[in-house]
Amino acid sequence: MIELEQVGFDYGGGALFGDVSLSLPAGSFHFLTGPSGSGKTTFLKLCYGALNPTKGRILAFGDDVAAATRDDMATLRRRIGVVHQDCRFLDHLPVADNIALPLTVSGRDLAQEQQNLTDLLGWVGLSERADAYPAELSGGERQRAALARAVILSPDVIIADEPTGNIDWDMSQRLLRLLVDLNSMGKTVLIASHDMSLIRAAKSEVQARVLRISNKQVQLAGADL
Amino acid sequence: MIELEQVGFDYGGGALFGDVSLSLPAGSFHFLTGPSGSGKTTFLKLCYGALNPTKGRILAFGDDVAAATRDDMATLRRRIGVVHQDCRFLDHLPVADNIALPLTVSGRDLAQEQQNLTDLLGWVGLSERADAYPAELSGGERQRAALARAVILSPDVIIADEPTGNIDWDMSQRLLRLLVDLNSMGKTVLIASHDMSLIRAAKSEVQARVLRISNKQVQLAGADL
Amino acid sequence: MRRFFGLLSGDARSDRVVPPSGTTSHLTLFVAAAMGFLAVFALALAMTADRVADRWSDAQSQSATLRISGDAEQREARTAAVLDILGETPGIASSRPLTAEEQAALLAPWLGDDLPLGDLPLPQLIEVIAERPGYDTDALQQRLNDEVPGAVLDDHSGWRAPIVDAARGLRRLGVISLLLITGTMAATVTLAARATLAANAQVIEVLRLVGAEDRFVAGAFVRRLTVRALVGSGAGMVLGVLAVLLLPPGGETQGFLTEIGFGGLGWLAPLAVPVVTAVVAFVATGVAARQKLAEFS
Amino acid sequence: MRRFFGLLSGDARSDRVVPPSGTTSHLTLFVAAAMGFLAVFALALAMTADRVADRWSDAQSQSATLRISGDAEQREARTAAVLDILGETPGIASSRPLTAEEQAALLAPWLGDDLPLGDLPLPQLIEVIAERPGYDTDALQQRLNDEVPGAVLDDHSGWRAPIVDAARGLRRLGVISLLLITGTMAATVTLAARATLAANAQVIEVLRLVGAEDRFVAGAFVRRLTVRALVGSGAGMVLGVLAVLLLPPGGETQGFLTEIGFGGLGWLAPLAVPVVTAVVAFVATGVAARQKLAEFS
Ligand SMILES: Nc1ncnc2c1ncn2[C@@H]1O[C@H](COP(=O)(O)OP(=O)(O)OP(=O)(O)O)[C@@H](O)[C@H]1O
Ligand SMILES: Nc1ncnc2c1ncn2[C@@H]1O[C@H](COP(=O)(O)OP(=O)(O)OP(=O)(O)O)[C@@H](O)[C@H]1O
Ligand SMILES: [Mg+2]
Ligand SMILES: [Mg+2]
Repeated sequence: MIELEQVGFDYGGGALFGDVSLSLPAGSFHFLTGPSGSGKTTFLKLCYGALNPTKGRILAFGDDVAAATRDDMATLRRRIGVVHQDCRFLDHLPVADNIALPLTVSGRDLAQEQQNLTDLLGWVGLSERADAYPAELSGGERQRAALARAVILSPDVIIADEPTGNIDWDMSQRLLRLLVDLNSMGKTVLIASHDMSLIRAAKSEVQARVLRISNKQVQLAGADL
Repeated sequence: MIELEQVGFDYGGGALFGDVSLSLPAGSFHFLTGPSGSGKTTFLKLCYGALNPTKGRILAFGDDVAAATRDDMATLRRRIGVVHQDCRFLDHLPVADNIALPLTVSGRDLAQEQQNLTDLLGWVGLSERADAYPAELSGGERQRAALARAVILSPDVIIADEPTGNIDWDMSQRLLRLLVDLNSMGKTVLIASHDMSLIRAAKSEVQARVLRISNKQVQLAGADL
Repeated sequence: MRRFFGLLSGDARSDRVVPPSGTTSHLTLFVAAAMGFLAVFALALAMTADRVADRWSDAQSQSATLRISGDAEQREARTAAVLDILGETPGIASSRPLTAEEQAALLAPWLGDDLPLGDLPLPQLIEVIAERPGYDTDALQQRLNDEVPGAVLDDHSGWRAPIVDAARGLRRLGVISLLLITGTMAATVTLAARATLAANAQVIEVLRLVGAEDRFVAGAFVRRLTVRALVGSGAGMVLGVLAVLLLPPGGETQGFLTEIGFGGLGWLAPLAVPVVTAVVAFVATGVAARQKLAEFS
Repeated sequence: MRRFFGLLSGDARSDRVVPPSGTTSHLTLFVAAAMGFLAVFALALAMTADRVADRWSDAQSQSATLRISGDAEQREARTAAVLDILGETPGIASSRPLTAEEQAALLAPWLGDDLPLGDLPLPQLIEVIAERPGYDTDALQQRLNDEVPGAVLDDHSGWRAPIVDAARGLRRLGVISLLLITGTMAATVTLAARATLAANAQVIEVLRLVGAEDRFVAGAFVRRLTVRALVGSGAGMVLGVLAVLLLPPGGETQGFLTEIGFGGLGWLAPLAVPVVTAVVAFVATGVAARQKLAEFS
C-alpha cells in the first residue's frame, strides 16, 4: 500500500530521518513509537502526503506521492483515513456533520450512509453527543470523533496519531477493537502511540508489528515488546 | 487553598456534578481521574474560575471565585498556573516568549527572570526548541511548553489537565518529578489524568491523593489504586 | 459567464461547510453596501453634470442672435438676405426676426419700458436656432461679413461659457469620483475576501484534510462572497437611489443642481453598480481562494 | 484625551503580544486610506462650492443697478435725490452714476456701436455696491417709489440666482458626501476593528488565561488599530490632497469648478481627516475590545 524508498526528511534544522526504506503492505497493522519529538507525526505526514520527503520517494497505492496533482491528493486523502494529533473540526457544524464531512466532500449520498454514521457514533460512544458542537466536546470525545471521521469513508488505509492520548483505558481498548476489526476486513492500519500498555494489549489480539524511531531510522522493534 | 462548598454544575444538558464539597489544602497533591467525558476538565475549570458553578460556591484563597471582578480574576490566574488540555499559544511568538508570557503580562522584569526561564526550558527538554514557533512543535513538546508556562510565575497552585497525554513514559516521569519538587516547596498540585501507571508511579514518590469522578460526585478513590 | 451564474445558483452541500457568518462577513457586506451607496452618488453627480453640460452647450449652439443694423430700408433688405443665407447654411434648424415688442422687452432692463424707441433706427435682431451638431460659427460670420454689411452674429458663448465650463468640471469630478470609488470598492472587496479566507484558514485546512477538492472549497467561498457583495452593493445601491431621490430640493429658482438625479433611462445606470461589484468580488475571491488554497497541501 | 495620547505613545511589552500583521490589518489600513482619500475629495468639493456660492451671492448683493428715467432735467434732479437716499441707506458701500460710454457699452450687444443714442432720453443708470450683510432691497425700492418717480432698482437676482443656486446645491452635495463618507469611514473602521479582534480571539483567550488584565489586552489592540487608522487615513489624506492638486485644469475659460481645491487656510482642513479617523478608531476599538473581552472569563 505505502512504500518508502530511501526517504530522508529535514524541517531545516537537521535531518529527522536519514535513509528510511520500508513497506506497509495491504492488510498490515503497525504501531509507531518513539520519544516525544522523535518524528512520529512527521513520519505519518509523509505517509499521507501532507509533507514531501526531502530525499527519496514515497509510493502510496503505487503512485509517487510527491508527483500527485492537487486533485490526486484529494482522492488520496479519501483512500487514507487520518486521525490527527490535534484533531480539528469545523466549529460551526455539529459533531455528526463533522464526522460525515468526508461523505459530504466526496459527494456521497448522506441519506444512504445514515445507518453507517449511526453505528459509528455508537462505536465511539458519541451517540448522545451527536448534536453537540466541537467546542462542547471533552478532549477524549474529540479524539473519538476524529477517529470516527477517519474511518467513515471506509478507507483502504487508516493512519492515527496518538488516537488514545486523552482517553481512558476502557475506551482505548474499545477503539483498538474497532481498528482491529477494520484491519481484519483488510484495511491497512498505522498507529503512532507512546502508550506501551496499549501496544502490548493489541499484540495479544492482532498480528501487529511495532516500528520504533531512533537514530534517524525507523526500525522494527525487537523482542523487548 | 481551594474549597468547594456543595458545588453543582450543569452545561445545560443535565447536571455533571450534583453536590460536591471538597477542600484542596495548601501543599496537597491531588490526582483527578474518571472516564472520558466524566467532567475532569470541567472540574478543573471550576477550580480556576473559568466556569462558575451553577450551584454552591467555590473559594480560592478564601475568596468566592464567582464574585471576583475581572481584574481579581487576572490576579487569581497568576496565583494558579494552569496547563490546559488543548494547550494554546501565541503563534507569532517563539516558544521561549510564550513560556515567559505570564511574566510579560504581570509586568515582571524579563531580564531578571532569564535564569529561571533557561532552567525551566532545560527541565521540560525544550532548550533546543526555544526559538521555534508553536506551530513547529510536536504534540508532546507543546504539552511540555504549556507546563513550563504554567509554573514560570511560581504560582501557589498548579492545575494540569492531562499534562502527559502526548508524552512518552520517560518524559512523563521527568515532568512528574518537576511537579513533585514544586509540591515539596509547598505548592498545591492538582492533576487530571487517565494514566493509571503514572498515578501509581507518583504515589510512590509523594503523598498524593486520588479523586475520582463517578455518579456526579468527586470522591477520594479507595484502595484499588 | 456560465461559470459565474453556475456558481451563483449554489450547491447546498458545499455551502454548509462555510461558517454562516461572522464579523469579517459583515464587513464584506457593509463595505459592499457603502461602496454601492457612494457609487450611486458619484454616478448621479456625473450624470447630472453631463446632462447640464449638454443642455448648456446645446443652448449655446442652438440659440444665437444676429444683429442687423442700417436704416429701415437697408435693414429689410439685409434681413431678407440674411434669412436666405441662414436657410442655406447647414446645421441651422430655424431662424426668425424678432418682433419690435420682443426687442423692446430685451432692452427694458437698461432703458425702461417707456422710452419712445419707435423713432430710432434700432437694429433688427434675428433669433437663430441651430441643429445638432450645429453650424460653423466662424464660417457663417465670414460669409455674412462678405455678403451682408452690418450683420453681426452673437452666439452668446461669452455669456454661457463659464456655466458650461462649470458643468463640464463637475462632470469630470463625478467621473473621477466614480473611478475612485470603483477602485476603492474593488480593492476593499478583494481585501475583505482575503480577510474572510484568512479567518477561515482552519475550515480550508480541515476540508483539504478530509479530501475536498480545490474546486469544492473555492466554490463554497467564491459563491458565498460573491452573493454577499451582490446583496451588499444591491442594498447600498437601493439606499443610494433613495437618498438621491430624497435630496433636499434646491432653492426656489431653478438652479442646475436642484435637479440632481438620473434622467429617464439614466435610472437604469445604478443597476450596473451591484453587477460590477459582484463581478469584481467573483474574480477577486477566485484569485484569493486559489492563493489561499495553495498554502495547504 | 490624555488617555488617547498616553495610549498612542505605546508600550513595547504589550505591543509584542498582538500579532504583527495580517490580511485583516491590511484591510483596516486600506479602508482607512481609501476613506481618507475620498473624504479629502468631498471636502474639496464642499469647500470649493462654498467659496463659489459665497462669491456669487456676494456679487449679487454687492452690485445692483438703478435705472432713472425722465427727460434730461428730471433725470439730473432725480439722480441727485437717489444718490442722497442711497447715501442714507444702511448697508450700501458706494453708489455711482454710470458714464454715457459705460451705458453705451452695456447696450452694444443689442443695439450695435453705431447707433446715435446721444439724441435719445436714455435713462441714467446708477451702480450700487452693497456692504455685507447688505441692504433691504424691498424697503429701498419702496422708498424710491414714494420719493423719486421713475427710479427702478434691479438687483440682478434674476440673472444670478441660478448660479448661486447651483453653487449652493453643490455645497449641499459636498456636505452630504462628507457626512456619508465620514459615516462610512466610522462604520468600516469599527467593523475592521471587530474583525481584527475576532481574528485574534485566540490571542485574547491565551492572554486572559495567563492572567493579563483587561486594560493590558485592550490597550494592545486599541493602540495598534488606532495607529493603523491614523497612518492609513493620513496616507489617504496625502494622496487625496495630491490628487486634488493634480486634477486636470478646467477649460480655457474660467469656470467655477476649474478651481476645485482648498483656498488659503482651507489647505489645513484635510488635516482633520486622519484626526477624526483616529478618534473614531480609538473609540470604536475600545468599545469592540471591551465587548470581545467580555466573552472570555
Ligand atoms: N513545521 C515544523 N518546522 C520545524 N520543525 C518542526 C516542525 N514540525 C515539527 N518539527 C520538529 O520536528 C521534530 C519532530 O516532530 P514530530 O511532531 O514529528 O514529533 P513526534 O514524534 O510526533 O512527537 P510527539 O510524540 O511529541 O507528538 C520535533 O522536534 C519538532 O519540534
Ligand atoms: N461547553 C460545553 N457545552 C456543553 N457541554 C460541554 C461543554 N464542555 C464539555 N461539555 C460536556 O461535558 C462533559 C464533560 O466534559 P469534560 O471536558 O469535563 O470531560 P473530561 O472528563 O475532561 O473528558 P476527557 O477525559 O475526554 O477530556 C462531556 O460530555 C462534554 O461533552
Ligand atoms: Mg506527534
Ligand atoms: Mg478533559
